[in-house]
Amino acid sequence: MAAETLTLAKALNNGLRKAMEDDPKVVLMGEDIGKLGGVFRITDGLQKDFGENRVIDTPLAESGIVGTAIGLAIRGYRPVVEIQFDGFVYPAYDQIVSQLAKMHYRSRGKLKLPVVIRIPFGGGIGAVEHHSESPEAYFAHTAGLKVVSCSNPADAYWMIQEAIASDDPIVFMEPKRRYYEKASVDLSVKPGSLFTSAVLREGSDATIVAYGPMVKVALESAAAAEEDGRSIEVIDMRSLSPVDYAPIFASVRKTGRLVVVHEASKNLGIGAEVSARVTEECFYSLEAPVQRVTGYDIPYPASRVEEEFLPDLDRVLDAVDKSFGW
Amino acid sequence: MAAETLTLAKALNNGLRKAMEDDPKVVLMGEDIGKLGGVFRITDGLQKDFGENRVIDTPLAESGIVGTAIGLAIRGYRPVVEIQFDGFVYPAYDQIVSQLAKMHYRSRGKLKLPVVIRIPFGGGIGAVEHHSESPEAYFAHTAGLKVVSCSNPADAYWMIQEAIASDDPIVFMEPKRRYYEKASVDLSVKPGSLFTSAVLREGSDATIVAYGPMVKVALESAAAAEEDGRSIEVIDMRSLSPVDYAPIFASVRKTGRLVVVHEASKNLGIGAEVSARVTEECFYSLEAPVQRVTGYDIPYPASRVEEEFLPDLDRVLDAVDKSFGW
Amino acid sequence: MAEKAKAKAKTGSRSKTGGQPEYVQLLTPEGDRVEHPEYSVSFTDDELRSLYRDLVTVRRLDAEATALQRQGELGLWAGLLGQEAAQVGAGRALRPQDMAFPTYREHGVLYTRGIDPIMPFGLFRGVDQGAWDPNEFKFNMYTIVIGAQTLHAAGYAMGIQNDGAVGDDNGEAVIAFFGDGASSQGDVNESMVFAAAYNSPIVFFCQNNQYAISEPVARQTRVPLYQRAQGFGFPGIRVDGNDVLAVYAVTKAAMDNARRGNGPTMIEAYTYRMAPHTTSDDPTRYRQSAEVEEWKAKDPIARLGAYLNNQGLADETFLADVEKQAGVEAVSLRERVLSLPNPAPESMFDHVYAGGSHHLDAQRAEFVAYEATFEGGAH
Amino acid sequence: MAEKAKAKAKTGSRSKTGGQPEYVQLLTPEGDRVEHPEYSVSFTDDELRSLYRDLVTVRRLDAEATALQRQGELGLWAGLLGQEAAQVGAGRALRPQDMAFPTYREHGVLYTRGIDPIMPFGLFRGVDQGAWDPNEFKFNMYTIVIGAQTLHAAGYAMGIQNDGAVGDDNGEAVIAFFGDGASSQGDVNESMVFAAAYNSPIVFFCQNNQYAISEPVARQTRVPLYQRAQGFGFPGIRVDGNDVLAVYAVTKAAMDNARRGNGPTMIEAYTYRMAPHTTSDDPTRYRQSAEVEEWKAKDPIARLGAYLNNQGLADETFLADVEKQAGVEAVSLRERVLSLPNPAPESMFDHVYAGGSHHLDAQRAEFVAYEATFEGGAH
Ligand SMILES: Cc1ncc(C[n+]2csc(CCOP(=O)(O)OP(=O)(O)O)c2C)c(N)n1
Ligand SMILES: Cc1ncc(C[n+]2csc(CCOP(=O)(O)OP(=O)(O)O)c2C)c(N)n1
Ligand SMILES: [Mg+2]
Ligand SMILES: [Mg+2]
Repeated sequence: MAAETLTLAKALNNGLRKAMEDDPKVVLMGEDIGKLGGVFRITDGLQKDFGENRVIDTPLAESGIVGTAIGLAIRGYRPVVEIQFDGFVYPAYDQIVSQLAKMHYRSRGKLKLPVVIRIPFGGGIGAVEHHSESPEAYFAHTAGLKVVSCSNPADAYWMIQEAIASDDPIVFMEPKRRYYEKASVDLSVKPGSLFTSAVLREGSDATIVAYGPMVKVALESAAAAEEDGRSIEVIDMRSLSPVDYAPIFASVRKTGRLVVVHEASKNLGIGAEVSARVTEECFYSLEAPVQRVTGYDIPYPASRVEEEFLPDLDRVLDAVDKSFGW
Repeated sequence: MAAETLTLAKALNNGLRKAMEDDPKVVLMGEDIGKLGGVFRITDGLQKDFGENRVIDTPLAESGIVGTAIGLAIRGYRPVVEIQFDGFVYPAYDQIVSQLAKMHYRSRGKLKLPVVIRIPFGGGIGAVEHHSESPEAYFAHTAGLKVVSCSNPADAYWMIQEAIASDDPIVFMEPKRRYYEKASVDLSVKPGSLFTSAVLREGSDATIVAYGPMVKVALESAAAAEEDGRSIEVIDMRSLSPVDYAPIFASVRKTGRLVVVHEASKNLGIGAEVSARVTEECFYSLEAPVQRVTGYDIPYPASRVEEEFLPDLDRVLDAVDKSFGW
Repeated sequence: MAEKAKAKAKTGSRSKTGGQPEYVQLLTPEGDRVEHPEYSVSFTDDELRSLYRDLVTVRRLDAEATALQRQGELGLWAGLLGQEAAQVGAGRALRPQDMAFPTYREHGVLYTRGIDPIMPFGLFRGVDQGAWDPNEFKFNMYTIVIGAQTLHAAGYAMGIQNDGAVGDDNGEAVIAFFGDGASSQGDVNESMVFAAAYNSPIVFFCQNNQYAISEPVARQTRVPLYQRAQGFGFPGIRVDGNDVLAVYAVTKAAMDNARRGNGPTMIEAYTYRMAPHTTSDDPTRYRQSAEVEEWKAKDPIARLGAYLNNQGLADETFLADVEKQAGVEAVSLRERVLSLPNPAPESMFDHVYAGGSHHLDAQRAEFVAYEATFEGGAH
Repeated sequence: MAEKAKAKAKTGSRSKTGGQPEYVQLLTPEGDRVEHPEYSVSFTDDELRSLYRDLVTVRRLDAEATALQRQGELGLWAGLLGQEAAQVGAGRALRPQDMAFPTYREHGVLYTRGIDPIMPFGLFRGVDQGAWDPNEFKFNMYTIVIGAQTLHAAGYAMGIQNDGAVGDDNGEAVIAFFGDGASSQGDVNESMVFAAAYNSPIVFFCQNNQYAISEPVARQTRVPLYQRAQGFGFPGIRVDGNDVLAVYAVTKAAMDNARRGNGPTMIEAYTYRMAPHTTSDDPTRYRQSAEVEEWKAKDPIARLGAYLNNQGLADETFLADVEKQAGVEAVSLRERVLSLPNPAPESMFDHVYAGGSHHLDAQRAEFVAYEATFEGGAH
């Protein structure tokens, strides 16, 4: 199969289709994922092709969706749950952090819980409250869960397949503001390893680490910095728990400077852990403390000010400057 | 009133009583808090004295408890909710992080939500699953909430009163393994400022920061280190969000070494943020990276191994050694 | 055993519509008044006319909002087309001391409470998040997380009881709005548990508009929703949600019942969402236009109009005036929406905490300093 | 309107106890067999005797567990004293292919499934968290978070349907256990929503033991709990939970109904928790001993004993043997509990992830290295 130009949304759709074809135990569950194809159309056409037993429109109850997905997993299924928007995952919180995350452990490995929780996350789409949140740290702090996020169509295609193939519960964070951005996707590609970070751009003067929607901002910042004569390395974390730190440590040992970027609030966001870990491991390599460019420690604001809330090229470059100015 | 020797549990009970006497709008809500006085007897005797309208035994539904507490707050009450154990707060997660935390913001300050969520937290009591967890980081990461934890009877007495007097929603973490430890409490003391950390022991060689149940371990470690000729400063954070960093920065600038201790998992635990912040602010003062002594990144284990999971004197001293050995 | 589950017709109701279970109806789709053994209304002619005016106006304002969204002036709009009678009927049945907890769609209820219809536009335009004082208007902020507000309503109702403000005709009561989809949420069911346990003064008002976005109500329940209440130990009743008279009568009775101390009631207003779920929705993906047409024949405004006409209560002048006034309100609304000021960027740091936070103060200062580095303040 | 909420007696049930709403009963507290128009049992004498043996044994094992806790050998024990008939009746009504989702108290159900009664002791001793394979035993792990397991049960039941393993007498079905307190949880209500929406093969088995720790059932509901089901559109039925014959009959009928494809049923087993909530509880704070005495007269074992005696089915030898065998099982259980090995400290890092985690591997290695710094490995 040749490479195709696909949106991230369509790449996910293709990945889901492939996973369903490969394994009849894969079922999709969620609100409006059937005829409507989900509010973002990620499951478009799948109910038509796989039937109502495999693409299950559920009652409007998130705890119920995740809880019944757990039951289906006990029965031998591999449920892929769609949470309609980031801000609607909280009613399912107990089922995710106390049940799903812990049942493999509780059973001393006798029970596997191959459940994927897909969450369109992040802001920048002009939405109303609860539609632009970044809850990933809540899940990354939870032992027993793995948390990943794709940043581009090519990764989206294989990462969703790998997540479904995983025997562990995975929270799969989808950068909704990038859903309709396009790139070339090789549909014949063999899935890579899900829990690896990727160096997307090499550089020698400073490192930017990002994930999901902010990877694009990181790349743009690096390109802009180049014009100022600064060579920036950009790393896409992809896996937020566990984090593949080896490329990050290697990069920081080389550049001596690190900027972490995410939309979630700064306080106890992913950047806090990255900062702590990198400082623990690369103490003598750091020329400046790790800089964090993040959402502020406020509830996601009204959309007319979200551009000021969200990290952008200017704020990232400002942090790079800060690092150099230390 | 002279000082009395009270358990932390009884100090909380006294603090609640005082708050109820001072303000008729204060109501307590929770499971089994009436006749039983709560499973830890924190509300012992209060229903008898204040009646069933002010000490409200609720149906067994945590989302319901917090959700109706919000409604009572809108009506002008100051509800104090008891969550029976840490592991049972998750069904209320949406009501806490999406409703309670955000309603003041959403209303542009027109609505106040003076709700206190009391959570007995942490392990070390030989309990079964879900009874020994440390969920504080989930709440501290949530803008709109404030999170505090008391470590001793004297603080417990005034901190619970201040929390109730606060016009913001407060998650009040109670160190359940210390409930029955005693100390002298001055019941006539004027409440202090809730969002301040406290230097409990001065020292010059290294700093240990802890909160809740681990403060005792920190103090014991400092005492033991003194025998090795090391002078350790111990700081009780008390407020986990917002954190009063001034004394911590001052201490680190003096000692150059910091160890943070908590029971919660390391990954994205409170220690991650403390480490990141301290490194940002005290970069050139640090002789070694901030050391974190925490629970491991696993679900809280079976009680027969919990002693190995929980930070103790040996592990704290080991971290102090590591810091000195850097 | 299966027959035990069979839906039982509610005693006392008489009208039947298209094979649907029975509901309380006082005005047929054709505009004929019918009697009901339990529920009645006694409106003056002026009151009937003002009901009609409300229905037309809320529809007109809703259309204006949709137009504003299409023109890029709103980020989103959740329309009420088809649900005017349910909302106006319920809203008009409230007394000034009653407290309402809406979803994101109760623009009609809001209007009948005498609240400036611009109030929710901040939320949909994205200049704020629906920033009003629930106590000032006796109308809670819109709630987007499905079902969450029903617990707030139940708690508020507990507060009324604690205040002793219940027990006679001047008692206070609460009305909690939610949709058919919301009935599946744990929170909604828990709110019924609490309301029943404390016998609180609350009415659960479910607008069954047949859909939760794309999902038909059959995905949520296999029996009529009003029967849910029975399982919690309080009465449930279904009303023709496109009949403003019936909705008014049933809601008023339930609210009065609550304020007198007789506890909760659930009302299912059986209606239809004529428009998309929101302006982001594409209903052609999940429903047939024939269905929409069928419901057009039950239009809530047309039927009251027909009745007024039959009764000689609405002449050309009146109808023209209603249209005109609604248009004037719509134009005024539009103008005021367009001039809603954008929030100052640094205001996003306001009101996170009532008691402030030194942490956030510092973050805000940093933000302000950063913003100042850009020439002219913008970037 | 208030009378609409009034509890209606379930059609078909005949027995009445102490002013309580009616329930299905086949054996009176005095041990007399009564007939029921809808439910019956046809046990052989041996089967009746083995039911009795189960009741006595699970009570004896429960007492042993309580003793072990008092002696410091268990961290906690949640006893079933008084609920033996509800659990043995339900458990014996299951077929091998059926799947059970217990709370933390279903030791009797577990026993009747033929599972070694030691299985849950790891959890209560603190050496593990109830580490068994639900599919191996067709018995899910104990669940402590109230109500959570009912959703797992509903999902498992959806899986049965998807597998096409439903529709005739060999179909599979699920039974979900929960308590009266649990009925208030959102999860339990959502599980009923899902079960009804998909018409899944599931039986909701609520042991109403009158208390959720200290809270009487009136704090959760003002109508009999079995009526909850009706609101979701499937049948609910109350059974005398201290009558093992009735519980068996009602459960078997409901499970068969489910396995044949006729959807969910809710059963409320009306019983009493004779012992404290758990060994940590002090029931003298919230209930009168007179109440406990009253329920002693309805003891589930005594009544079957009386019946067997009346019928000449249980002579001294049999009764002595039952006691003796139960004692032997108890002693064996005790010995095996005492020799449950403590977990190796580093085993706490096992099984966090099926697919492993380099992060955790590193943390484990650090832990092992740290432990090794202590002489003799202990500290
Ligand atoms: C907890 C939660 N889950 C999902 C959503 C997304 N969502 C918004 S409206 C809606 C459908 C609601 O249907 P219904 O309750 O019938 O109300 P209606 O919109 O028809 O008035 C959904 C699923 C949400 N807002 N909150
Ligand atoms: C979500 C949650 N909240 C609170 C608890 C604490 N708790 C354990 S058992 C119990 C009472 C349960 O009552 P019921 O459902 O009637 O079951 P029973 O114990 O009587 O068998 C409570 C409140 C819990 N385990 N889970
Ligand atoms: Mg609807
Ligand atoms: Mg109970």
